[in-house]
Amino acid sequence: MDKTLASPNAAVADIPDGARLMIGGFGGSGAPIELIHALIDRFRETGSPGNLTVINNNAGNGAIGIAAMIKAGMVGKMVCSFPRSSNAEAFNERYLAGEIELELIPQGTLAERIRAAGAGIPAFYTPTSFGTELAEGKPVEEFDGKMYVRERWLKADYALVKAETGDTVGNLTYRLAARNFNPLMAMAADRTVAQVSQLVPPGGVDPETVVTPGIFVDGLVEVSEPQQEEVLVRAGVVY
Amino acid sequence: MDKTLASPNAAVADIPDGARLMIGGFGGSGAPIELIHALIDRFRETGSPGNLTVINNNAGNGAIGIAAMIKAGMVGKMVCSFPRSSNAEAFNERYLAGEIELELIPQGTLAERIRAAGAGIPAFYTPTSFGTELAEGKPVEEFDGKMYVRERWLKADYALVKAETGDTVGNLTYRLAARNFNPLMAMAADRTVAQVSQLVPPGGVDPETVVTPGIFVDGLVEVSEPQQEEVLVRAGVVY
Amino acid sequence: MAYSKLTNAQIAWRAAQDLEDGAYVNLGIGFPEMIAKFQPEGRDVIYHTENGVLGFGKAPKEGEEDWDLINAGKKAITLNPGASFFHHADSFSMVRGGHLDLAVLGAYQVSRNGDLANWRVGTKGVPAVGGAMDLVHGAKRVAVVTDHVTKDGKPKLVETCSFPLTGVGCVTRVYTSLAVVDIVDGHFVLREKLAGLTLEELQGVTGAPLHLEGDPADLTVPDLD
Amino acid sequence: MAYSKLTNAQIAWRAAQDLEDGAYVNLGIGFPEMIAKFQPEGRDVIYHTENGVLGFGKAPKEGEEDWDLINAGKKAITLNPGASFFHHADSFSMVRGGHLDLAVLGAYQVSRNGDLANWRVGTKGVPAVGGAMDLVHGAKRVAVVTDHVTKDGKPKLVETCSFPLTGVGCVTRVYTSLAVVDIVDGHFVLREKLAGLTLEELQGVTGAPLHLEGDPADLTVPDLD
Repeated sequence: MDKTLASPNAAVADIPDGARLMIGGFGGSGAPIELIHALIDRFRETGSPGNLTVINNNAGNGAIGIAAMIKAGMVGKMVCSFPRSSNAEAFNERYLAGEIELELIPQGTLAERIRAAGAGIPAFYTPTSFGTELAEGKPVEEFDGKMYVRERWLKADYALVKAETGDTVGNLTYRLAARNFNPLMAMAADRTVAQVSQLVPPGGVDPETVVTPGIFVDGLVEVSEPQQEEVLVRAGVVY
Repeated sequence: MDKTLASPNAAVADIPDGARLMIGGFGGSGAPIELIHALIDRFRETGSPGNLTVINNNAGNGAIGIAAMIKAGMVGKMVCSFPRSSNAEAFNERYLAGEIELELIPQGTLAERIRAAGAGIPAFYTPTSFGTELAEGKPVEEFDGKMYVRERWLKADYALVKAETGDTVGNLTYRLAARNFNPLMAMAADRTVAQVSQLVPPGGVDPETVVTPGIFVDGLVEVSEPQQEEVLVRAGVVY
Repeated sequence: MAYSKLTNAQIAWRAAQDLEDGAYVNLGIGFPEMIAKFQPEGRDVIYHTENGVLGFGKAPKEGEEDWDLINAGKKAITLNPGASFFHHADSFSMVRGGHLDLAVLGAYQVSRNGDLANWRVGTKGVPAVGGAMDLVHGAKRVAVVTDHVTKDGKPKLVETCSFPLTGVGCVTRVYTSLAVVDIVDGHFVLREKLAGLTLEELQGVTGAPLHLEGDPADLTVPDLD
Repeated sequence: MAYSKLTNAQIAWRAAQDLEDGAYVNLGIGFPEMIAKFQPEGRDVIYHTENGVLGFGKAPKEGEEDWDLINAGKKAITLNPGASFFHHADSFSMVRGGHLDLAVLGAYQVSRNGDLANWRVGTKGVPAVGGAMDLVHGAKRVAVVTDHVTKDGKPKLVETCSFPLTGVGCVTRVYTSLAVVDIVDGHFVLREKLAGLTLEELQGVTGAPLHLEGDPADLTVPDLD
């Protein structure tokens, strides 16, 4: 069994119009830039995939990565906790023009809903957002004298993640705080593809230090010197 | 901040009568034998702590560890998924004599209930046990056309865990499959103490390979050549 | 016609023929574990065990066990390249979350709508459930290996389970000592039976109607001594 | 009497005096982050950030940033010995699960029963919530640092929040530019106030009654230029 894919293009080739797409990363850390750009290339060449729902903590920065997807007009909806950031013009413009939908979710609830999807837990209770407008319409319940909101799992059709080392059967490790949402999203999508900075044979990752076991990963592509979103944004790169 | 404790005896010195006590391990792998035996020593010397509720996947093997606790008469109730095993006479005898209570929980639900306690999730839905006698009396609900059972978090007053390497601020790694319930229980108890085979200064564990972050650990004691439950059982050791 | 029912090894062999290349599989402790021995050449199967190991291999030689490296049946195992360790909650996320391709379990009874009873036969003794109730949910395919009848000759494939249930409507294929039976829309559908066994004989030891979708194939298994 | 209200740095300094040795603390992005700068000597505080780091240290020098090593405010950080990384679900387990000793946040308004409004002031623009709604639940103590009044002089400590809530009954202490106020049983209890400020003056810029439990102490903060 070898899950290696030929290229970032091959990794995103079968994502259809309207797909629900989880993209790992938090701010610029852990964002799979090469996979995202391959998807933009495909859209520019073929007009597909469009009308995507993108699930990420943020809504893109600068003019690369998710921001470039939004600018290109591929994204119908963002699901995130913090779309507002210093370089989020791409999202802001489309949102204020009513051209993109937003589902706003508290960050911990977003993480837990994704984890629940991966773990086969269709719903759970959290204290987060109780009594706020983000809980409107959601069932509430009291446990041990405290009020909680019921939240549903959040699944996706595809997840694009960025990892540091991967072996060819899909075991992954991450670099520093670039871990963030990546291991959760890998669990929660029907099909997960990872870009890894270093692809090694099975046995090349110590079984005790694997963060994402290979069962959660469907395909991997090596991008040996990956671009870093924050570095690109600071350099003013436009994709 | 240094969470080092002087000895296994010191680590278990303040566990009171009637405490709910999580003990890590699965079968003989990952069982904190020295902490358990220190607790038995205390009970033999002082008559306390008694009437404990012990949460573990199993109900002890042979005549050491949890089995020896049961034999000593310290345990009022076991919460586990698989009390029946080849060397579980200590539990069997007391259970069949009506001298010990049993709460039987499917293994995945046991793990998830413990994780939920650590994660501040008071209740969640699982497909596991739906339509069986283990779901009797529990709320059920349909999501997306499938039936689920609602389960509550499972908390404890104390957790005793066994880890491989720990630093003095409580970061832990585990050895092979001895990980099992240990990281979950460390999250779910008011007070968690760990026995570690190797105690190192802060920085001695690679931040990327930490399995249990120190926030979940209140005290550590080094037991440099720990006993292994299965090895003791096979050697017929009686504690 | 004459027939001799399959041994457990032969049932396991037959189940092993359906292992798919690249599949993630959990084999229940005891009899189902035997299936791994008959994994067909050229197929790569990754085995999961509840206590937090993916990609484990054969048992070590006696005397070479490391008792921190065990499976859910508390037997010593070894690791294949590409193995990983994880805690129990992550392990059951794999189970419940639909990540396993196949789980194979033993059974006391399977009903025609796929209910499974395999954890308890009565109210005596110490009950124990382990991971069985979790394993029947989430795996893309849940199969059972079992003798076709109980030791005293009663059907194990039944209209309704009389023993306490492990799960409701969860089993999709049963490999028995006489036949291979699928569960489709609340019915037993006979796929294969021993060549020497008539349909009537098989129905006679089966507790609910066997449906046919075309002729059943011969259940052919090598001698395994 | 004359008084000059505290600067943000002075409010942060005062809040920092309550950091306990060995505490696990999350400082909200922006103003609350400043508290770490004033951590008293001899106290060991372990800082948590939502994006999966425990035990981070000061900002790196300019030019030495590694942009994979950031905090929730997307600022570059460094690691202290004993740091660890974990994913977002584990990170918010620490938050919601009651493992943090203290979370300090900014505020638009705090009501006398401890409701906090700090994520949105109206319906214009792009809303963003981040981890604020999670942080107000679970930490053993939730404190706020804020100016005592808005830019146009309106009270931020109020009877009832008029802005959208972040959490209900969650704040237990407020450090303002004029006072230190606890929230006890649905009331503001004044603990400290600037020496030059009368109780009447303070009440005049506070939107709900200030209760006393004994005389309030002087709020004394060094010059911090």
